[in-house]
Amino acid sequence: MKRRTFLGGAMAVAVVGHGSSALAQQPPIKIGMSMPQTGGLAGGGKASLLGIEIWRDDINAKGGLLGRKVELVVYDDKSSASETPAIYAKLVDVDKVDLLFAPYATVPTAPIMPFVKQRGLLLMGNFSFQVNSKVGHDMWFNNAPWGPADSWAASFLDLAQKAGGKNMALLTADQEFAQNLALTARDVAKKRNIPVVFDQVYPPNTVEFASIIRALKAAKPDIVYVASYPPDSAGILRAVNEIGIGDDVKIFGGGMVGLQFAAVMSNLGSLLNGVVNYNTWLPEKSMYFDGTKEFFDKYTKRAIEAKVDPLGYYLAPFGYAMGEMVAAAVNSTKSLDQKGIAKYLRENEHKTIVGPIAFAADGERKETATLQAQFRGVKDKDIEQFRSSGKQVILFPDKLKTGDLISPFEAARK
Amino acid sequence: MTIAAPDAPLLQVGTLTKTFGGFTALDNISVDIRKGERFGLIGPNGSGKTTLINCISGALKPQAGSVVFCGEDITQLSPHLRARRGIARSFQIPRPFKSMTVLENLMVGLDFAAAGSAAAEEEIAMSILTRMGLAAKAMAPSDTLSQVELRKMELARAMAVRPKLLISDEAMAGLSSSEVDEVLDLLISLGEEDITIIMIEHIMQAVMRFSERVMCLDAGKIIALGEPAEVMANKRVQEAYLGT
Amino acid sequence: MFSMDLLLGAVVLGVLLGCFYAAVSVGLSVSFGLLDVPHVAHPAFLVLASYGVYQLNDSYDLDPLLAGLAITPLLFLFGLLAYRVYYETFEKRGSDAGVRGIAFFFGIAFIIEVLIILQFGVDQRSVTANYIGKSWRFGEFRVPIRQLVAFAVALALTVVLAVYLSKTFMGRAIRAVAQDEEALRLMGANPVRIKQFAFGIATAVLGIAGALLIIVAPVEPTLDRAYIGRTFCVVVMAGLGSISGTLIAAIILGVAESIVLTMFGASWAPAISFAMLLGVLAVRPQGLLGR
Amino acid sequence: MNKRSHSIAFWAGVAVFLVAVLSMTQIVRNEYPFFAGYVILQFIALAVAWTILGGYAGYVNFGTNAFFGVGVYTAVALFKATGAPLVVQIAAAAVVGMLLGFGVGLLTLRMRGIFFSIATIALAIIIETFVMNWRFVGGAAGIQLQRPPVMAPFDSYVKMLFFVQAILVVIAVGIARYIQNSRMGRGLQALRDDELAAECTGVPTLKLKLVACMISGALMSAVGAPAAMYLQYADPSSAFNLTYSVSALAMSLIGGTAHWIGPVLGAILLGSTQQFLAVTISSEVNVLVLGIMLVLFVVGAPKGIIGLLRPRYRLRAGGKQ
Repeated sequence: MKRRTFLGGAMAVAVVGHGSSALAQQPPIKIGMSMPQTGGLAGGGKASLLGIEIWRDDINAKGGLLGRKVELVVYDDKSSASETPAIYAKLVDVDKVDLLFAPYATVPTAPIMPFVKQRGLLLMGNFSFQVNSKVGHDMWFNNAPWGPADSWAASFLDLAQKAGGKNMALLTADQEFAQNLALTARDVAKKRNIPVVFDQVYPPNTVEFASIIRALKAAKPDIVYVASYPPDSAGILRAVNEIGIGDDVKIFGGGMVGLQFAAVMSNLGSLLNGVVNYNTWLPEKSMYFDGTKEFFDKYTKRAIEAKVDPLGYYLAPFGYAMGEMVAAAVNSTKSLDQKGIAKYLRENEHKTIVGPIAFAADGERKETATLQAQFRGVKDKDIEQFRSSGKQVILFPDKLKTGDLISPFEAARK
Repeated sequence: MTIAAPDAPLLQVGTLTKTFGGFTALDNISVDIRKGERFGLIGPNGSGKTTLINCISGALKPQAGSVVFCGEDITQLSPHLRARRGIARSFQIPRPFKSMTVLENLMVGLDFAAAGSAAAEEEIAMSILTRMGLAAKAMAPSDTLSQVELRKMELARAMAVRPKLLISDEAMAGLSSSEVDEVLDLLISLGEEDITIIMIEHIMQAVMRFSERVMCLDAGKIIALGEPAEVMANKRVQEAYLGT
Repeated sequence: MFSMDLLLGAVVLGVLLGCFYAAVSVGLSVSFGLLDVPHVAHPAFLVLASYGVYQLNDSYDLDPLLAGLAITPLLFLFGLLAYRVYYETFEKRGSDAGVRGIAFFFGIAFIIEVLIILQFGVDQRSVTANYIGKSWRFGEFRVPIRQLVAFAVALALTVVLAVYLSKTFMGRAIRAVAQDEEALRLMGANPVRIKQFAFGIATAVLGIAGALLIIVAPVEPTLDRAYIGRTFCVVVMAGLGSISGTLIAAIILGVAESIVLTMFGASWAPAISFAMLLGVLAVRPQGLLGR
Repeated sequence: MNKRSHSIAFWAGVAVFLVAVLSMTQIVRNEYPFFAGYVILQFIALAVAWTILGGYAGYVNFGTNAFFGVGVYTAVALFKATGAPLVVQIAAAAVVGMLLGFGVGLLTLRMRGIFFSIATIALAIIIETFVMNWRFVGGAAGIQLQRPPVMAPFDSYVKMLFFVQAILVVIAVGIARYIQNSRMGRGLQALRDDELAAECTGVPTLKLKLVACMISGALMSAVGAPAAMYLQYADPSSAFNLTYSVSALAMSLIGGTAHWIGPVLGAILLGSTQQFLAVTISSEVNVLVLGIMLVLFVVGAPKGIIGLLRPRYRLRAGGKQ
């Protein structure tokens, strides 16, 4: 790999050689990534990309990085794993980008992990789940707040056990992310001796959940852990509302993807009440850090034009934070040397608009910052209500907590 | 394959019955056809003529009865196996292989039913075409042919199977009277080469001129079988066919 | 985990679901089953209709079913146009209509998908109506009202279409054209006009079907891909062109899916329904009520 | 003699192609052309394989994704269980694909073409469901794979895969060409034009269709097998992506189905257009382009690119019924 050292050398020369601050005179710093803009992950991908673009505009307004303008090179990966290897090869070998961001989600990211490891490249992860656990790349840093693999299920089951939950029902989508969640949930339940009385995996494109919910109800669980995807999340909540889930249930939710998106939330409206679900950022007072509010002011304006999620809580600020971390690393190492950046990222705690971030050895967060929050007092057909605090009360983690769990589930729904 | 006795019939149709749903298209048909015979098959529309030859060529499987060809029971064989044994046919509405040239149409039969060396096959195909008066059209795409050319090509393609038995299903329908004579002459000349021919036809003069024997079907039953003049004189035939 | 009560519930919910499947398939039963058009864009038309319903419901607060009815004439015209294009480019020219027709409709389906994305974005959409989200109780047993609505409307739609095809003059002409185009031509009728009209009808019923689709669950632009298999499965299992067969096949599919979802491993549900289709194709290729 | 000189030209072309591919892997340092080229070669092989049944015989296989995915997962399962080398993975995938083709063909090829098409849709869904429930290969969660070390003379695995895929293209094209020029090709063409007439002219239609289906299936699965090592990851929704079905069909029809060169041209055109668009426009417009190209070609150029190039076909397409 002679060419790599050559490339590195060229970059070092470019960086050291000129201290001039005139943006236009130096070639821009290129950050490359693929992003799902069509297919199943497109909704999330577009919102995430907007967050990253806002960061780019902010940093360029402040004079760029190392006095150079920041430019994004973005390609559509169609939400598919089979597109990303060629895209990242092009980014690295043809576009010669200086830094790499990962696409949103696990599936498109998985095939490029071995590639970046082999090439010794830094990759900033974007909401994938445990994608580095088998690859073990030491220059990978995930922007998502997941933390250790089992913390997700653990936090939900903590809340459940405190509320008196004794046995668990598990309803999961037969898709990658949900199945990973289900695996850890089964493990944690086993460790804590919580019997799993119902464990169903439903296929993608299931139209009607009434039958499944009836079966679940018949198992009389008091903890219901659901790991679902956007179209199904809505179907499940509707069926729960119609069929009922029983008075025994202390806590319902956990890993439902989709309840973070404005369109889904406003569709479901009051059906959301009582559900305890994971989230990444919420407009609660504990969640505002330096620059958070300014970010959302900009996002809200630009989201309309870009036809993306009008709220943008779930992904967009983390895309911005990813940029912030890289900027901090580049500025303090005064170089684009990827090893140096990785070292800096691993050894420091980073201030971002989503709070301080510190990484463990595997590139995931040292401790989880995945929120578990309960929907309360949600009305039908109103997106704007979700901008005010109190609609999703944070129950976990303790540092960010803004309220206590209302249990049982049926009581919380009123 | 058993070798039939010299004077045994080439084709023996025995008590053949074919129904579609509740409708009986062929009702207990039995007939023997001699080797080298020119056999006319007549009957009004819907009388079961085409069904009968579909059962003989294998396009349809009868509910009951048997078809014996050269002493071999072929009732359960698929059409291509019958073609290889020497049964060839043309279709009421021509069914050329549209994406092929005329020559290629013939090559299909030569390739599959009467395999030989490639070079020889082409010669054979050309000689058949010459005979049918289609040599000039050998390289023409088959979907550019006129109606009479199509009819001739169907017969040529059937000949390429090197048949012992040739079934012609209304090969003269829609042709002008001079064209009818042209095709009829072809058929008669084929008959002189020891090829047994069953001809379905509506044009009576053609049937009379061509056939050694004529069979008349009506509503799935044989109502007359014998010398052409004899059958034409039959009262039931006149009633059913020439019709009141 | 087996219980009679659960099984019974699964059957009831399955019948309701099955009627919904019938409603989304019945148009295809006409266009593909009777007219022999390889209409793989049928589900894309369906999703398009759902977005039409969404638009009316969102901007004018129109009840989704009324909205579905309101866009029916528009869809009818769209169907006439679509068939005319298909006829001029494929059927009239004859050969190879099957293979290229499929590709043509695939192309149309993609174009529709993208147009929906450009207009509405990639987020899922749903409608509001006072019967969505509530349920009827029969003792312990609860049935979602939207399912009952879908059931009733779907049943009505199927019955009306079946009656139309068997009792009215035009309906009989449509059936006749499916069986023997030549005979119809001899009778002085123009088979192309009749087929075009029939295709219009097949597209028009998508107004109601699209309304049901978005009533039962939220829609997103690429949802049509999930319905290609289901709708063709129903139509083939039914026996091509049989409307009553469509209803029966759809109910069988719905009940099978519902029972598998309730009683066995839910993740096997799609395999079960499509294995049933393969089974039908193997033993009774003309379909359950095939002609 | 003419035929022989054609053959010589063909095999000379193949040799030049393979030498070019091999020397490219030795000379070109930049890896991107190999990543992108692999994808294009994969689609060429897939489209040619599809054409053997879909083009020559006119039986539309919607289940290209089923065969492709079966190839991927045969490779994954074999690699995980025994660490078998790539060649063995590909061979095993071909065998499994062939058996699958035999099964589905036997079940539905007696019926009209559209039933076969629908059966292949069903097949794709059934197999995908099966893989999703098969924990050994990761189930729905997918599986990450570690490539074994690369073999000489290649200095990177992707270059080797590029070469392997080029060989698969040659095999697919070689088989397609052989069939086209053989008795079998003529028989398939006859049955595509008129199945009953073909039968009555002595063509064993069912047997030919079955053989075509098996060959086509074996090739598709073989083409899928290296994808596991290319991605170093497999998940059911990517492996059984409907895109493979639609692309194979679209490429074949856009290129023209009467000659093996058709799908090759179609795949090169559509595949490189897609690769190009993926890194230029890069949005839903990609899908729109595929849709519009498909519609334009089937409407405006019924015989595909080769129809536009060869007047004989153009003349006939416009001809009377």
